[in-house]
Amino acid sequence: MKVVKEKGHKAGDDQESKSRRFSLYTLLWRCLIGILLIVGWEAGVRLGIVDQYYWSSPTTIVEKGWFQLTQSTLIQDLLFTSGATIYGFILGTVIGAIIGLSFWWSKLYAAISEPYLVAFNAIPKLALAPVLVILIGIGFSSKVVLAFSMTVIVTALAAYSGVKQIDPDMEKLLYTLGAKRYHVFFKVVVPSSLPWIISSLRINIALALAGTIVGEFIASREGIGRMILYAGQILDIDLVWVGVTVLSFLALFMYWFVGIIERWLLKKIGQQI
Amino acid sequence: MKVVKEKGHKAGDDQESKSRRFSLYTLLWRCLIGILLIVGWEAGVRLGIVDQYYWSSPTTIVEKGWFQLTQSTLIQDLLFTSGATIYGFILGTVIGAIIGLSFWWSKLYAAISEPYLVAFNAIPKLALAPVLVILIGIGFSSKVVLAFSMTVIVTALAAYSGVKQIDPDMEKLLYTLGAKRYHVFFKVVVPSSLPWIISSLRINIALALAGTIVGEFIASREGIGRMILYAGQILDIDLVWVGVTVLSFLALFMYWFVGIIERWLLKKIGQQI
Amino acid sequence: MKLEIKEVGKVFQKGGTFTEVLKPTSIQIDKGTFVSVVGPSGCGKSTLFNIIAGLTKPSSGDVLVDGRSILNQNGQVGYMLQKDLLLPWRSIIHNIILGLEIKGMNKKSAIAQAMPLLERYGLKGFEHHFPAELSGGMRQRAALLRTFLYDAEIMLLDEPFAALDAQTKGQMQSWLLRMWEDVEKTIMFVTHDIDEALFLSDTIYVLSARPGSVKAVLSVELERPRSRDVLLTTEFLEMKRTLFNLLAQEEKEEEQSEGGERKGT
Amino acid sequence: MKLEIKEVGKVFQKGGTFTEVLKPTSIQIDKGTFVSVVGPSGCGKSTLFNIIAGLTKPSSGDVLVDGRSILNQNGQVGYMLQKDLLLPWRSIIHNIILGLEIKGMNKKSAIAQAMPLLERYGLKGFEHHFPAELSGGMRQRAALLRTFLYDAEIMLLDEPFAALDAQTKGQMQSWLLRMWEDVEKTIMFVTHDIDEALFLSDTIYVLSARPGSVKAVLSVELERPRSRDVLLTTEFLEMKRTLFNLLAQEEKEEEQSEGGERKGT
Amino acid sequence: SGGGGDETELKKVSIAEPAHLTGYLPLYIAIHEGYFAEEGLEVEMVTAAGGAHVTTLVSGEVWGNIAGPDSNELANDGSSDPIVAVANVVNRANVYLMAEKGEQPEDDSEEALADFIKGKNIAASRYGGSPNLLTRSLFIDLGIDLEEDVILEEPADVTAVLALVEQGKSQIANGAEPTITEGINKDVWGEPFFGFPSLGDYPYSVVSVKQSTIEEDPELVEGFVQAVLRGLETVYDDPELAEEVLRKEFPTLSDEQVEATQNRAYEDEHWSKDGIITEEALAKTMDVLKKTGIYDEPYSYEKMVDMQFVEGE
Ligand SMILES: Nc1ncnc2c1ncn2[C@@H]1O[C@H](COP(=O)(O)OP(=O)(O)OP(=O)(O)O)[C@@H](O)[C@H]1O
Ligand SMILES: Nc1ncnc2c1ncn2[C@@H]1O[C@H](COP(=O)(O)OP(=O)(O)OP(=O)(O)O)[C@@H](O)[C@H]1O
Ligand SMILES: [Mg+2]
Ligand SMILES: [Mg+2]
Repeated sequence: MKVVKEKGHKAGDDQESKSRRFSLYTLLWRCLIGILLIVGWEAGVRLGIVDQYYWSSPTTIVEKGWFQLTQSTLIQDLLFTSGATIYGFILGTVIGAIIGLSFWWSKLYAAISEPYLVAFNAIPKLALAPVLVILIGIGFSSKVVLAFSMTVIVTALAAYSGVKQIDPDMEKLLYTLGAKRYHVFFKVVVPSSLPWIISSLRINIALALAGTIVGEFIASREGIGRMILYAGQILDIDLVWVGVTVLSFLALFMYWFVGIIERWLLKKIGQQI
Repeated sequence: MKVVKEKGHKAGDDQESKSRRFSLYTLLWRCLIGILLIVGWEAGVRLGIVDQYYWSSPTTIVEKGWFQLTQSTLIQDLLFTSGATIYGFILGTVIGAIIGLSFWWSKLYAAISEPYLVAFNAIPKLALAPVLVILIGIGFSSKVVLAFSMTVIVTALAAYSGVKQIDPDMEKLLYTLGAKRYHVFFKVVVPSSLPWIISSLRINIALALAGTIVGEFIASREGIGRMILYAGQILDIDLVWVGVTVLSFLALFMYWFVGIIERWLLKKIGQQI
Repeated sequence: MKLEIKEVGKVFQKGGTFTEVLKPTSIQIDKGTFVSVVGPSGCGKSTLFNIIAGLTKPSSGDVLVDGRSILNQNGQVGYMLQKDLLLPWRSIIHNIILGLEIKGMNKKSAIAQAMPLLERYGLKGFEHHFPAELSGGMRQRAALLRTFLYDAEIMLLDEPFAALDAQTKGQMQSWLLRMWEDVEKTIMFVTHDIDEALFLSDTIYVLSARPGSVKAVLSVELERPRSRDVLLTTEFLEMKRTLFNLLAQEEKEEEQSEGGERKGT
Repeated sequence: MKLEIKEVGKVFQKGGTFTEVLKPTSIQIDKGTFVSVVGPSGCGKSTLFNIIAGLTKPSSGDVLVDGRSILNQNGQVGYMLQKDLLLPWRSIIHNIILGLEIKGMNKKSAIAQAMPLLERYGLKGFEHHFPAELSGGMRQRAALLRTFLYDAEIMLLDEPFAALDAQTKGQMQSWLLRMWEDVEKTIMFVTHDIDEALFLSDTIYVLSARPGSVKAVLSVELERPRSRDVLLTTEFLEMKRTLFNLLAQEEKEEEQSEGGERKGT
Repeated sequence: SGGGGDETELKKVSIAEPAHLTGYLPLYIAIHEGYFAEEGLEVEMVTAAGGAHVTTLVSGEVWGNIAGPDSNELANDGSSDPIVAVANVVNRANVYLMAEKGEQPEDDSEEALADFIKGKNIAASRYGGSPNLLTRSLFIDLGIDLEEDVILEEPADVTAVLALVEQGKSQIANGAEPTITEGINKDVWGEPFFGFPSLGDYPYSVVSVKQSTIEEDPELVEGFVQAVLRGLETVYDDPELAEEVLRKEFPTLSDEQVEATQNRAYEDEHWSKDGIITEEALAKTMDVLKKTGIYDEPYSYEKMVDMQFVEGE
């Protein structure tokens, strides 16, 4: 709830240009560390400190990746996986937020549902493969459903935490202005839970990806998950690394995108709602 | 930061006995819904609405579960899985909280690390099985490490969100009292991030379980994960359900326990720190 | 009788300890009168207002408006809380029109209605700032303006001018009186400022120290409309002395009662 | 010279707009004197205090204590902020001893040292309550007590008594003077209450409307120790009138300057 | 044969495979060479793990699968519409046992084998999978107590097997190509000291459809089986073409891996020559289930296998 405030302060203390410099600086460091990691990895392999067979090496991965990209179905796989992930991510986040916020309406309903949500989330999806196939099939939508089911609960619980932290005096204030419950909901509960919901977005990236990959492990015709599974089957660990790398980049891309959404949303609540 | 406040208000508005009544009521409803679900399930199977083959049935599960319990290694498996899960959960939560809180010390360091954390979390652990075997072995500790690696990032990100929401005026106040940064850290940053950290506990239950199960998939001699994998392989779907049920109960148990920890922690910050 | 507070009392419970904050208290307020409530800090003034506004359940008693109970009903009276409670994610102008928005007015016309008033409250030029960027006084004024725009027949104002500088305070008081005379609102007002209470009110209720109860009722027989010169009249000084003594006495009793309470705790 | 404020000015930037809040301002304060700062709301009083306390970087100027710059250094002065800022997760007593704790005192002896003072501040019996359960005045008093226990040579008090009732306020003022005379502290005090400024201070700085600058310096030549009777002397009334006029003038100018600023925004 | 021409619309069918394996080469050949298309079928392979290759068929998500007849039978228990094997593809138990470099049993006798295995840690691949069950059943035959005499590591991932031995956690591993060659190249283990192909005819991977499909659409099944049979034929008749298809389906396999895989397959005659599943061969499979305690019910060859399309030529 303090986000906007902080932002205001910063702007006020004329750190605006400073913060722009800061973010450039950050970017530089991020890249630098990334490059260092990669160089270290490559060097480690070349010097024989780590086993090339298991660890592959950045150059091998790039080579293999290029081969997959040009000669094989990498792009198609990537589109499939990222499509399902993003779909599931969006669905899970939106519906999770709705569920979490809906808990504000009834404490009883919230208290009853919460443990069921957690228990549901604890079920190992991969282990349920034979049943899940029946339930959600093997197509694109089954991947979406799994990505959704991974993210929805995290978001719901985060939103619910946000709901629990609302300043009751703020609610009181609205009632003094003749507000109905839905007013309080839209004008206080939603904006002041938003930072909590946003805080779940980052983790949801990883979870949505995990959901899609598990879905592809269970049954698939395409996707990075299937590629990894296949690579493992034929002991092509380089290809496994290609898959892992591509997934990491997908995660980083989504991370970057979530950052933009986050800033946009915070600006939005900063404006009015 | 408002948790204690709310609590105070409640106590003040003499709702203490009310809240006790409320929690009893909640428990009742929770059980009722659980029972309804189970009865509905059994009825559905008996009436042939759902396929017994895939969905098993509560009575079959209990029978099979009893068999596993008395004639087989269910208890041993459960101890193995729950041990690794709880271990990993505790480690992941504590270290994750430390990491997340440490981000308060340097914005640059935080901004650099964050995307790497997310990317790291997005890597499908099962795909890297051979590397993980080399890296962390196949024993009990490898399960702990996986459960740890699933939970640590969620907690770190949650704690970091908490850190970002701290009222800068509170920090200012401490500085006026001659505080060093470590004072601000322990007296403001830690207690006001605590609700955020706590909010990640619930989701960590599911993630720690998932980590352990994946660890058991990779290589294991015992554990519920191995039992489920085996059951899926030989299409003993009843046994899969036994495993799923046991895991759900484990999750619910941990959920209940986390609730106790939560209340204890909030009371703790309510007292002093 | 516009507003009737009937034997309203409140006991708070903390752990096993019960604290009586407000003894059963009765107050009657006629339509269009201006009533102030003064009393030592912690004597339950805000609690009483919370009860009238339907935010807190009283332990006993009833609150009637035009003979109809409004107990536990929201939005029946305009209420400016002691805390400013501006929503931190809304700019000042959007905070101010909150009440209008809730009434269903569209944003544009709400803003159009509020904008001309900003100057009067010294908020001109700050409409797009966020609460955290304003000084304490400005925040309080924004909250006051929000309450006024809500435009209820009865208004409860809990120390609205406490954070203002002397000059602005005086202006706001005069302005409040003009506004009130124009529109015939019924106002209940909490203040710690004796001058303020006397200058504004028809009737002043003096509450005793916690647990609060009506210790004295003072009728202020000054002519209306009042100008600030009235503050220098002997009549005014006489009343000021009376009120001051009443409160001083309370203060002493409070100390005793606090001592007594301590033993109980 | 204990505290020297040298040409301290502050410009805030919001988006592309720059707002000058404080013009370069100089103030000199001798050891053991009591200095008040008065001025219209929003003229930068709190901002000035923040700069002295090292919480805000000034746009220009320097702050010296005993000739040594304390710019951007924390903990050099005791500072009671205008917001109470009690930590919501700590009980009142634990909030109060925060400064002592930070100084390294163990909790037990800190509590032992604080306990006897609770009564003086009207907080007795509330030591184990949480801030949210206290009335506004009590919260302010707890914050004040926290500042006093910190026991710095220079103290900045930003409207410490604004939320108190008249009676308590008077008592606290007298008590503050006694305390100050005993221990020879140097105090800077912000208030909107003219009586208060005059009763307490050796020197009063009157700031102009935003952007603030020292508009006048008033020496209060009343004898010390002062009793509350002084408020009724003609000498006092004379000064009160002077101060009032100075502020009234400021108020008008503020309106003009606000108009001007509006065009700029 | 009962297929339609190129002009008519091809019927799309999905076949579930538990993993993308070189053993299914005849099927891939039939796809690549258009044998299915000639029968009016467009076949698509779906990789479905963890038992889902069977349940997808049961639920009707896919039209057929390629799997061990044993795993199908496990799903058939109590089913009104059982899965029926219609042609054999891999007719040898394609699993081998390798030991740490430099170790091997003293001689070929069973006693020596048992002595060699006892006391070792074995990377026995996925718990409940065919290689795992074959290994377990062999050990039981050899009189080795699975609880007392050996430690079984059972990773879900084949690559983990190699890592386990290389790490020194396990001394013996089971596996097939290309794992075997990889291990040899990495100097982790030597040539297999035991091969399950020595069991002889053994329906290791068969193509199956549901009973109802056979009843409702026998021509389609017939066409499918004929194409599979042509695939089997081509594997043996035209090894070069087979290798070409193998490279297309597994583009990242190295030349060495392709060679090793093909050599071992031809040497041990992995693939069925005629698609027939005999009663004796099926009995071996079911015996493994029984010995390992997974399935002890009586089974019926007639219900599990329908050879009419293979034999009807
Ligand atoms: N929720 C609560 N739980 C327990 N005690 C409370 C609660 N709310 C208020 N109190 C207590 O009730 C008493 C009266 O509080 P109230 O805020 O009504 O005082 P007040 O007269 O408005 O004081 P002030 O003039 O300082 O604003 C105080 O002692 C306070 O501690
Ligand atoms: N962080 C900030 N960013 C932008 N403007 C700010 C910031 N902090 C304060 N201001 C502006 O600076 C001006 C002075 O504020 P300050 O709080 O110093 O006033 P003040 O004299 O203490 O007023 P009051 O008497 O009402 O407390 C105000 O106009 C305020 O809006
Ligand atoms: Mg109050
Ligand atoms: Mg101020």
